[in-house]
Amino acid sequence: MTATAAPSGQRKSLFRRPQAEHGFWSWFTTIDHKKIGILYFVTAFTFFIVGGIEALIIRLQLAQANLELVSPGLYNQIFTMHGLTMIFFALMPLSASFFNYLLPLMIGARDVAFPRLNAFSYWVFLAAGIFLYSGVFLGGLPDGGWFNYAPLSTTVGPDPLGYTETLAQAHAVRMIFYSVGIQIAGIASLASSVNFIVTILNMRAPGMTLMRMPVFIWMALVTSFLMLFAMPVIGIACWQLLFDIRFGSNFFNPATGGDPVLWQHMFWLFGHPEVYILILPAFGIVSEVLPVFSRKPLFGYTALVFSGIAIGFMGWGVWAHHMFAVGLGPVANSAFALSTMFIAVPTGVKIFNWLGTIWGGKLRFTTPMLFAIGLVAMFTIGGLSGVTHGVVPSNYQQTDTYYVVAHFHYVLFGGALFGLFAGMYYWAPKVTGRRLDERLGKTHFWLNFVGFNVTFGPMHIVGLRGMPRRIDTYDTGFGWEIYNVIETVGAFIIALATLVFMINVLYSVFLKKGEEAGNDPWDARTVEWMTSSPPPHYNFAEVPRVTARDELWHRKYTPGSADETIRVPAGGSSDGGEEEHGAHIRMPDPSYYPLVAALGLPIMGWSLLTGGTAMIVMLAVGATITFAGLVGWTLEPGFENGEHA
Amino acid sequence: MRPQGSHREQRRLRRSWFGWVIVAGLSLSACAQDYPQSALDPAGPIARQQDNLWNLVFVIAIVVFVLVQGAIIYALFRFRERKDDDGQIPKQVAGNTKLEILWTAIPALILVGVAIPTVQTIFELAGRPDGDPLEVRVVGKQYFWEFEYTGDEGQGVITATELHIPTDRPVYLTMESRSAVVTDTGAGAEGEARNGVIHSFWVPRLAGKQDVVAGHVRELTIQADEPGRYPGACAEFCGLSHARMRFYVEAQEPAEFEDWLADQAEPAVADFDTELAAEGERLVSSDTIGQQCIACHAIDGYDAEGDQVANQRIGPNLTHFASRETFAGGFLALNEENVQAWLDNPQALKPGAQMPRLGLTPDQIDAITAYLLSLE
Amino acid sequence: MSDIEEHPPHPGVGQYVEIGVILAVLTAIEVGLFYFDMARVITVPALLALTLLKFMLVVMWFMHLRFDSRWFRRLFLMGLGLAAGVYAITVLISVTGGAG
Amino acid sequence: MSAEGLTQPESAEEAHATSLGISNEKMAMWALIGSECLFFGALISAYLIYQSRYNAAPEEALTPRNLFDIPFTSVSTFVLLMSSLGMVLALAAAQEADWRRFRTWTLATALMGATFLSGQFYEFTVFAAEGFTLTTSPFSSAFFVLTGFHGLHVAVGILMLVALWSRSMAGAIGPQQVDAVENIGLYWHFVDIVWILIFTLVYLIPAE
Ligand code: HEA
Ligand code: HEA
Ligand code: HEC
Ligand code: CUA
Ligand SMILES: [Cu+2]
Repeated sequence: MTATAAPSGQRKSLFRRPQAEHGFWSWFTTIDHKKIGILYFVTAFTFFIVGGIEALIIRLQLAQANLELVSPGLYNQIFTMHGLTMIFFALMPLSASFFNYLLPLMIGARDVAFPRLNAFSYWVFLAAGIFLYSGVFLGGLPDGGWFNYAPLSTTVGPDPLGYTETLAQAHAVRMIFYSVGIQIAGIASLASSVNFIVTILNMRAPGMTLMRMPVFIWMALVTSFLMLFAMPVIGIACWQLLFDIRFGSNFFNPATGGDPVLWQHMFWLFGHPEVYILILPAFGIVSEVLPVFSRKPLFGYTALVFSGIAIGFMGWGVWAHHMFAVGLGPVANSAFALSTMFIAVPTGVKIFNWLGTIWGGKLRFTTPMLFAIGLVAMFTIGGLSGVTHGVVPSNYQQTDTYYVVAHFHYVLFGGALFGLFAGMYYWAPKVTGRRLDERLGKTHFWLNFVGFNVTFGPMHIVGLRGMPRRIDTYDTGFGWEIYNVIETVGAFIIALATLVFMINVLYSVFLKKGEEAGNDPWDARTVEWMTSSPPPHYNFAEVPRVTARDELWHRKYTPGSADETIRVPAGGSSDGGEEEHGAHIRMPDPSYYPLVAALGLPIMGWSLLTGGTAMIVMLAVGATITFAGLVGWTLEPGFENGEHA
Repeated sequence: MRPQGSHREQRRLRRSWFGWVIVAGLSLSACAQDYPQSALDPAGPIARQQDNLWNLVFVIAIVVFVLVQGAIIYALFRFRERKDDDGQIPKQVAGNTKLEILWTAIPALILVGVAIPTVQTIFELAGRPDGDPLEVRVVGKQYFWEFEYTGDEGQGVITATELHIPTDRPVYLTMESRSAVVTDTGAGAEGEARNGVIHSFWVPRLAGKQDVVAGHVRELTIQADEPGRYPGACAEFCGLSHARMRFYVEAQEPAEFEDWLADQAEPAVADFDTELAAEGERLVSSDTIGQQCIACHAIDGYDAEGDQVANQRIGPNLTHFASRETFAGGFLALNEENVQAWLDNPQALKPGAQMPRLGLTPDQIDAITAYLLSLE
Repeated sequence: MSDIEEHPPHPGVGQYVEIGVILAVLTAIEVGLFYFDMARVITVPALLALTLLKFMLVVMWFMHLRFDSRWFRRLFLMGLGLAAGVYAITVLISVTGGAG
Repeated sequence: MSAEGLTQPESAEEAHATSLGISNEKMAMWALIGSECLFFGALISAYLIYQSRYNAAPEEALTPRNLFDIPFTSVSTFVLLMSSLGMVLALAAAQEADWRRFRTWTLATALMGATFLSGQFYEFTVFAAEGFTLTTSPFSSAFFVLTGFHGLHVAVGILMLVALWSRSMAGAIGPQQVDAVENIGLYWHFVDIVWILIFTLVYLIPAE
């Protein structure tokens, strides 16, 4: 699809080209990166709520010893789906929504390099989510944990003799939802990663050299590379899994000579880069927010950029730290212990440079700033527990306990999600034209901060005191009850906080009670604040010429006498006038085809649930739909002819 | 679950200054709690070695934590925009190479300090221990642990869920995993267990985890200083009853242990005090019900096909069933009521248990229970 | 902007055919090595070396990597290098069975 | 022609040159190829790990040695290699705007690809007849999935070549087509170099 370019000749596409730029239906055909970004956000946030509700059920079940709110079988599905949902359908697409919306704006471009591919990514991601959750109606959700170790996930299953209801039959079906669902999601990520890489490298505004790019863009670039290289790994692993469960191959089946450890290698080879895929966008956001509200440039820009790149590379050499207890032997364990520990160095560089950024500044404690500082503080805790995991002999005690659960929620929630919330408050004015309410925002932050620590703090202790993870219940007598009940209370505080956030969005944006933002509500530093809020379809009437890092700041302020910095008289920044200037700019037309092409994928997935002719027919139908979508797409010109105003 | 464990833990914690951090900051209940499965309370040299490293890295983590959080909090107060702000833009500092090199180098040095003992300990803990370890083969099955005392000393004793070991002597475990695999590719004879899912053997107070992976033989050494009952758990998610796959290590004085082992090596008793138990024995040795039990369970003296080694069966060895305190993965106390309920419907007690509901009549259940409870 | 670079023109038809012939010959040698009865310590490295050579020829000339932007080289080498590195380690750990 | 693709129909910024002066599509293709390295690397490493696990007694085992028909595979390898030559010749023709010659070579390339695929199909049926299928052993699983995915890539390549050919028949000739040929060519060569590796690692080296 990337290669067969549309002809320049005068031709119409096969069907009437969708033209709507507004209204309900426009969302289905849009290829505007901003609208796609909003689609990503809404969908991902919905999945976050779903994953959160699953978490609440987990917490209720574990609130006391020996509770039986849900059956073990259901519990296993819930925690598996909680992990999968949060990682693949909440956090990754939330980052994607930021990339989508902001990349072009922050590098001074009018859109991403491949707008239709972008829409395709979104629809494929949505299709993956729908496919995975369709298991609710079609035989059950995956129940092998998010890393789905073989042979529990393949030939053996949780109930090999099938004494508990019909679980043995359903097992293969659940695993089809896992393997195909993740693969479809992987296609979406792969497509966006290619798109973002090309956009960042190739679509920058004049003067926006690589070393002038905002750190957020750098982190988006590193993240995209990680996705580009990590997705095929999990893709192959999932294919092998699928062949094992559906077609009797022997990749991970020890009974026929396969090696279950290979699955673990493949999963974590993907899995560890994946966790940096989740955190680096948040690191990028923080690197934008802190300078603005400290009124200082980023401390050590170059170090921040290169430490991000270093983390990206080193992240490929640590995967076996998830497998220390598997028994890879002392040599492998030592090597991976070393690489794991030393990844703390570039991460520390980031933390310290952020400290350097706020040091000596004038800090304004707006909600985005609170969340950004929250990330720095909370991620450090999670990072430090990560380093303790790396101490292999001690890891033998920690692994698969709640201590690990504490670690990864500190980095995922206290790190990635805090960063994303900072970004939501920070860029909401740009996206919606209105600031989110500060009072509600601060309530959200503090509830979240407290609830988060109350939920996940005690997990450190209860884990070290012997509570394994992934247990649907536990007995009295281990001394775990008190911690668990506290954690459950904390989870509900987080839920309350999340509700406050949703109310805030409702109140400020939909009820239009939020303060009107104007172009540059925060006195910010980067070029996305030069255009109107929300930006016009074409982003910039006149693409900005970039002469410096923090371009906008330099347009607003110049060094004065001595150590002073003074404001440039008004007019220096390009304010207003976008609409009139830009009226002549024509953006590529909307298209049905990305949606059509995406539609075929889940149909092919569902076919695997059937067998024989039905399977072949469904496969063919799905493939035809996708193929038709792709053909229509390649034949369709970027612009409909004759209407080129 | 003796309280002495936690006292020792607290005493040990108080000895070190950072212990206060845990006691004050982390331990949220004031009264002496009971943590029999705590990894912070080692009861043998292996666990202690691991704990020593934890203490080292924990102190470092706390120090870094305090420094970073301290710096953040200081900066938040010191550099906040004040009410009476003069509107001046703060000094625009874009970096400081010296500082940046410093905070790259210092963490790296600290980590070298952690890495050296880490690697040392990894190699020390690997492999067969020196001296004359007791050898036990451990088999993880869905959802219980089976233990076979191998070698001359072990006399072929097989038991489940409760691992007896002598104190002050390393116990070298070789571990594998088996499940009841009934697919056309995986199965052996009916009732035979092979190539199971991954489990993880973990007795926190004696040693860290070792995963047990089908197709591989894994090894682990545990050792206890003092007699006691140390709870353990399967720590790798293994299916429906992963939460109910627990076990105990029963450390005994060496002499006591020898006695226990000798008892276990005897075949099951054949004379019963009660008529009911004798009736149970008839049922279990019968061709109808009995064949079923024996297909999955070994009871010395009643071998069905004869060629299956006991630990290749799906179910636990029942020869000395009644000598255990718990059964079915250690979460059921061994008493009449529980055994009866188990025989009636295993899944009701333990979802996913690989023992079928056999449709026994209440009378049969009573009899078999009486028999099983006589198997001391 | 220094980001934009100049690169030499792509090779022409003659050169393409030359490379094609070389590739064919190298393949013939490979197959010959297979039949030639020699110690594996010789044939295996020889086969690997020939394969690498063919690989490079196609990548450098047919895919123009030698003549094209360094960004293409970076993209490709990053993927190739990562793949070689991580999979070599995975294979090594797996075939030694973690016994080490 | 301007190979550096100053016009990208997909790109919103039609009038501007790209920041690096290289075409978006070509960069995307190279990124994809980088990604594919990890894709095939995973398959190849699974093969290397499992290549000697046959699930049978040594005398009866279906091994590389008694299965593979080296002369046959050598021929299809040769055909695929030559298709790469066909591809560059097609590109050269397109760059010289000789669209007739372009069509000839494109079709030839596609045909050589198809020959290779038929050879693979034939090989698979022979194997199946000998009782060597996906389920036989880890070796067989790894073999079929590796070569199967490679074959799938060849098939996709053929589809794209045929599309190029028929579009050109329909009169789509111009600088954009040259770009498309170049990018599809990159893909085609990549699939070829993967086979260069497979041929050695799978077919030639295991012989003992
Ligand atoms: C956002 C995602 C994210 C991030 C960023 C990290 C970051 C790190 N992780 Fe984490 N990790 C996960 C997500 C993440 N992790 C998840 C999801 C799992 C569990 C998966 C599962 O089992 O389900 C996991 C599990 C996991 C394990 C396996 C545990 C087990 O199951 O046994 C290990 C082991 O080494 C580990 C280590 C690390 C390390 C060393 C870092 C480092 O990158 C952290 C570096 C940061 C710092 C150290 C703090 C800042 C540094 C300084 C202030 C400098 C000074 C510091 C020192 C001198 C120490 N992680
Ligand atoms: C980004 C990732 C992410 C996030 C944000 C979270 C968020 C949370 N997680 Fe999650 N978690 C994982 C990733 C994440 N988790 C992963 C990867 C695993 C491992 C899975 C595995 O082992 O396979 C895991 C496992 C895991 C476990 C261990 C389960 C087990 O091992 O048995 C627990 C237990 O407490 C838990 C709890 C929570 C809680 C309480 C939250 C809370 O923070 C959630 C807060 C959110 C909400 C509460 C939503 C708000 C809801 C509302 C406002 C509802 C109102 C609205 C309507 C009614 C419409 N998580
Ligand atoms: C198909 C296999 C199968 C059959 C038949 C079977 N069992 Fe079991 N049995 C098991 C398994 C598996 C377990 C372990 C379950 C667990 O702990 O998860 C078990 C556990 C037990 C236990 C508890 C043992 C312990 O120490 O944990 C007893 C007692 C028992 N079975 C008795 C019987 C009797 C009596 C019969 C016949 C009347 C019987 N079983 C038939 C498979 C079987
Ligand atoms: Cu066995 Cu968990
Ligand atoms: Cu990791």
